[in-house]
Amino acid sequence: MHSTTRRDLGRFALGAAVGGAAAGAFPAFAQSANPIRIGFAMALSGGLAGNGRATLLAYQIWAAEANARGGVLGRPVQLVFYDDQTTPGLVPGIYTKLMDVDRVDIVTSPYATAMIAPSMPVVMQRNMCFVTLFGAGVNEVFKYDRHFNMNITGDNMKETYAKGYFDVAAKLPTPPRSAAILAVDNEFAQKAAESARFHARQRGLRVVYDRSYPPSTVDFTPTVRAIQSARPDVVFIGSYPPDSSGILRAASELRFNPPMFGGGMVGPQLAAFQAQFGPILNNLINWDVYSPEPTMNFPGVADFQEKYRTQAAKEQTDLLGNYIPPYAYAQMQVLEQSLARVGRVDQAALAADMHASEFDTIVGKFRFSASGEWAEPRNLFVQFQNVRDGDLEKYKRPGTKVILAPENLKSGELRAPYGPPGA
Amino acid sequence: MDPDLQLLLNGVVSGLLLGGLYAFAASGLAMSFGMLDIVNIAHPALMIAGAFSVVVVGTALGLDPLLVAVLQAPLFYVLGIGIYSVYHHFFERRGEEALQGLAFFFGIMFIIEVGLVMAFGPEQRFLDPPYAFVTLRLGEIDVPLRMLVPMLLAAAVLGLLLLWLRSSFTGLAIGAVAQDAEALRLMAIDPVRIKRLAFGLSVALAALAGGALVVVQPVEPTSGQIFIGRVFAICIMGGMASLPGCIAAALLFGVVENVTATFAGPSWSPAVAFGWLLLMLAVRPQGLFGKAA
Amino acid sequence: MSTTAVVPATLAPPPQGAAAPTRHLPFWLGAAALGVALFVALRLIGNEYGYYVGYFILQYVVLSSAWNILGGYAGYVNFGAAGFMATGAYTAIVLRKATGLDLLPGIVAAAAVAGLLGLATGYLTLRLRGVYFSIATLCLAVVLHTLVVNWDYVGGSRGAYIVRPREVPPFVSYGEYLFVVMLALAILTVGIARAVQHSRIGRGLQALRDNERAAEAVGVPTLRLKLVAATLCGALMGVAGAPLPYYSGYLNPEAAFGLAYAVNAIAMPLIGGVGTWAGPVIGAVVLGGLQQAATVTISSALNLWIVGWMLVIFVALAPRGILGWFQGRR
Amino acid sequence: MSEGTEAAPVLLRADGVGKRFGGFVALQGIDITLRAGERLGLIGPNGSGKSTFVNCVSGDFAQHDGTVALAGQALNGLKPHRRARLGLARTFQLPQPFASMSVLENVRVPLLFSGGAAAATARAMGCLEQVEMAGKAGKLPRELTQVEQRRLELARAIAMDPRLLIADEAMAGLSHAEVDQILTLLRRLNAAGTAVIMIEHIMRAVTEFSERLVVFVAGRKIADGPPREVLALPEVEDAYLGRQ
Repeated sequence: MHSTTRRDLGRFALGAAVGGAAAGAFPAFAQSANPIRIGFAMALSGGLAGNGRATLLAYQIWAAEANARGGVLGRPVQLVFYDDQTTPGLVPGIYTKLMDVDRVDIVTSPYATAMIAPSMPVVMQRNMCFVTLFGAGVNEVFKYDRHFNMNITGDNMKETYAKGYFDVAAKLPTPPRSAAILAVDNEFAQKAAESARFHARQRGLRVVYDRSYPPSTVDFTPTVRAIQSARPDVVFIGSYPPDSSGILRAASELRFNPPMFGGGMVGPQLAAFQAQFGPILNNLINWDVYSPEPTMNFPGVADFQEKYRTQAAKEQTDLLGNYIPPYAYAQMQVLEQSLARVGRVDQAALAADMHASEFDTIVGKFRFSASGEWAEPRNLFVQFQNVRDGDLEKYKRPGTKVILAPENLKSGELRAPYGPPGA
Repeated sequence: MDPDLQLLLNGVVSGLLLGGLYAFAASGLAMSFGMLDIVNIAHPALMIAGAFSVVVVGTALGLDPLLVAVLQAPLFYVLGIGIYSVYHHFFERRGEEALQGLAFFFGIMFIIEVGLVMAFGPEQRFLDPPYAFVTLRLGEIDVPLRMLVPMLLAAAVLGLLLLWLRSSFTGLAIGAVAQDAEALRLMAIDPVRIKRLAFGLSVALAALAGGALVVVQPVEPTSGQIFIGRVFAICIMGGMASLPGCIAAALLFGVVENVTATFAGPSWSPAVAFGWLLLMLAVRPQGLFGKAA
Repeated sequence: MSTTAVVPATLAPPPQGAAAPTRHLPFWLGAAALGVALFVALRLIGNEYGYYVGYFILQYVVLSSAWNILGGYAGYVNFGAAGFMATGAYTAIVLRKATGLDLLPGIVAAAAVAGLLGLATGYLTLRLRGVYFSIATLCLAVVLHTLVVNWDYVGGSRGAYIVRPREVPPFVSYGEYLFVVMLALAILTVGIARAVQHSRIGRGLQALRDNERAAEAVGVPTLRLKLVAATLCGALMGVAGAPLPYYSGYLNPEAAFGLAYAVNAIAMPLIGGVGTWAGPVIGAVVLGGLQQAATVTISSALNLWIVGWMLVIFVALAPRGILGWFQGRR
Repeated sequence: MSEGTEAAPVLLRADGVGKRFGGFVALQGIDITLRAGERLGLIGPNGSGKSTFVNCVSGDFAQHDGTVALAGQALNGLKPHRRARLGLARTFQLPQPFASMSVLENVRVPLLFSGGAAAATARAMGCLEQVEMAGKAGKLPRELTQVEQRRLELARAIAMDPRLLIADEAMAGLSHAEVDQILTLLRRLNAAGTAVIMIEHIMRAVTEFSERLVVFVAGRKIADGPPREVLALPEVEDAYLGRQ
């Protein structure tokens, strides 16, 4: 045992010294002439690994397709990536390595704000064009003009994020008069709650409960009961997966059936969650980014999801791929389309092109704003309908996650109150 | 009923139920840490390992999680004996338990956590028995079976344990080993054997608590981190070597946490609970129920 | 590259004889020369990545040396390294937001605040058995985390951004600047740890680690020594954390209170060898280098798994750490 | 030596010292006066409160009833290390060396903290020579025999240049010859001016050594006087020697 450790140790030290040897995805291409190397850190372990692994799978599907088409700009595509372990402290080092040692042609972001932010200073230092995935307002501080974010939240999260939810609330049979807001202590949920607060106030709803909770909360019963006793008409919750399940459980146990329940919960978008909760999800109205409704059947998305689903089980990622994966794929399409237009790897020209052009991807057509966010935000609010069990097949078809907002993608009608039918 | 009173009452009841889970989780620690003086910080991680094993086995065989937890407890008992043997061989015997022994358990904790991530991925796992979705309603008070059933198991296990500790020869010897290992030697009992047995039991308790946790909520490989501070806090508040003290402290802890969450908002409940512990360490280190030194 | 460069150099100072008088000047000169050599080497290599790897490892040199003052010398295990480090990091952020003062004053303030925190924690719990102190530090990290999360001024759970300058004049890049700052801090910390070890304080801490009651009985003011050690330990951990927000440009409570810091602060001294100043340095270089290497080679959770196994195997089979191999049995 | 003690000033004065653990009274109303340079034997059955008394005097118990003063200075509330520096040294029933330090280092510790850290090594060697341990200076405590560990304890106490040494069963478990060796060391120390309180079960040693004997039974002092007179008292024989 002992000697093994020492030998390993030597090997790793050697690994560090050689350094340049990349943990690349496609060793086959590593040999071929002058590939376009796309580098990124991704959460393959740690708290964000669920979405991180799904993202990586989407990238790999894109890279395989691109290479089958003969590559980008006639060069094969190679992904160079490292696991950031969901540890922000590792991110600056990884990006310096990508740019200075591996000398990748393009860098893209790790998954989500907390990991993107520490990569920004390093990327800015080298003036690289940077397409990020699901950041939340990172560029508000850095104001980097070569930053582009693949996220439907757009520029002004405060005013746009929860708008759809409250638009739907306005259509309740009895107009709502009060709202409750509960959000986990993290940046995305807090921004969501801020938006909910803004819209509640704007529409003259009385906010009867407004609190945060720490991610380590074990029992949500007292919290949900406190909300229940405040008798709100509309409940807006910003939560993350482990807590989302605790909150839904508590609400179901306490038979809490307000006219509208949901908001910005992260978790109900994911397959494992849908399998576990089954009918408890009925009539939940929740923020989402994609639903296989006819209104969102963009060209290519069905093909992509089919490919994704055949590989998902093997890769231990989300089985359905309804959340991040289409956007991760589209993120790569953005790069591909921009590279095709510019015709060479030129960071300044790429950034200029991204500012100027419209992109047509498997998640639809969009443009970037001056700050690099989606110019037109597209926060979906979907309602779970007709859920009888935890079987996942129905989530591949229309009619289960019905889109209520925005108006142009609407695919069904609001059902109220929250809770299982007949409760 | 006055709505505030109703909230308070429900907060207390749900706090007691939560406290029951804490008591289950902390009782094993009260044995290892309190009675045997083994600072097993891997205890919550072992509990999560037990929980994962319950999920895997229970899903594969279609069995109730609590049943699986009880059935697999002997395996964890054996695991505990193994861990103690290593600990004793390398640390206790050498008199290096303070620093190196602590680091050993720290490493074990880490190995279990990361091992679970590698084996099962970082996502949460669940195994819901049918009763997990049923709630009893007693007047104005809600009692979800999801919380109640594991607590009944906890009460049964802890009751038996307490009875055994107080009446059987070996149980009394475990109580004595904390006080005076020399006395045991005079009674011709090998303290190491007693400690090995007691540590095995503490790990089995951890795994049983893990089974209870599966019913209460989905588990992730890192779920143990939520419990580590709490179980140690409870152990200290309970006066270390006292199982009844530990149970009482756990119930109190659950109530304080949930009543704080109800009235002051959930974001303050950990700070209130742990601030309480810090204060306690400062003014009454022998614990709420411990005897004055 | 830097990883391989550092190892032999840190082993260079000869182990001190039991009662030989301590010579400080050669150490400081040697450390300064090593620092300059590292800097020049990295400048010649001219690769920004070297600075980041260097920073990563050096922050752990500071953190584990600080931990060792109380944990290694006195035997009081601090589980709250991340809490102290975060205190330093957030002090730097507050100072920046409130007064616009930059990194260097931030480091001084971080040392002061984290030192006071160490003193306060020590005052509350160091009268008790060591394990109470350990658990108090565990809880302290939770309480601090909650406070930061609820404190809007530093961004609460949303985190705080620090937009750092692209470069600081004499240095080629901000990465190099941060590296040099951390290098200086590491030399300073190791020097302090070494001075403490060879001083009367160090000897008193060792005595109370061996036997607290006997130490008191022969006139060692144990509580005061522990408080000095806890203050110093807290202050230096704060110092390790102060540059963190500048390093990543953004800091949220999750990152600042990361488990990796708490784990490494304990694992590195234990693997290197507790109780001497060189142990944590060796542990930090080996384990930090290993982790950085694993990040870009194995690149999976396996990386952390190895740390856990190394810790367990080392404490079991080599209780005196790597340093123990070189010193032989004494 | 007894001729000097009559005139010698009071060194230790214990007034009404008592200690309770919860409801259990371990020690009650102890008055003891000790003059500089005196040799006092403290005897009593197991659990009679001897060690409790030592711990009250040494400061290991922060709180107790009554007052303790050393050379006129009140000790109550002072931590053990403060009392140590005032000249109060003790040894332990079980030797308590600093396990990770060499014998020499063990003896250097008190010197480092008693003001004069200068030349601590040379002075520590001096102390070791006094207990005939100079040859073992580089050893670790675990490499010593039991009597050597006892000597080390004494050397560490001597290093503090004490006015009063409390030897708490410093000869337990030693052979006849070894007991004599330790007694010689204690006499030598006493001759140099250090008062000694000897707590001992080995009656031969304690009667041979002491000028005065104090007897504790069940937490109370029942006798105090010259050894021969004290041992002749019926209540002492009764309680201590266990006449049926």
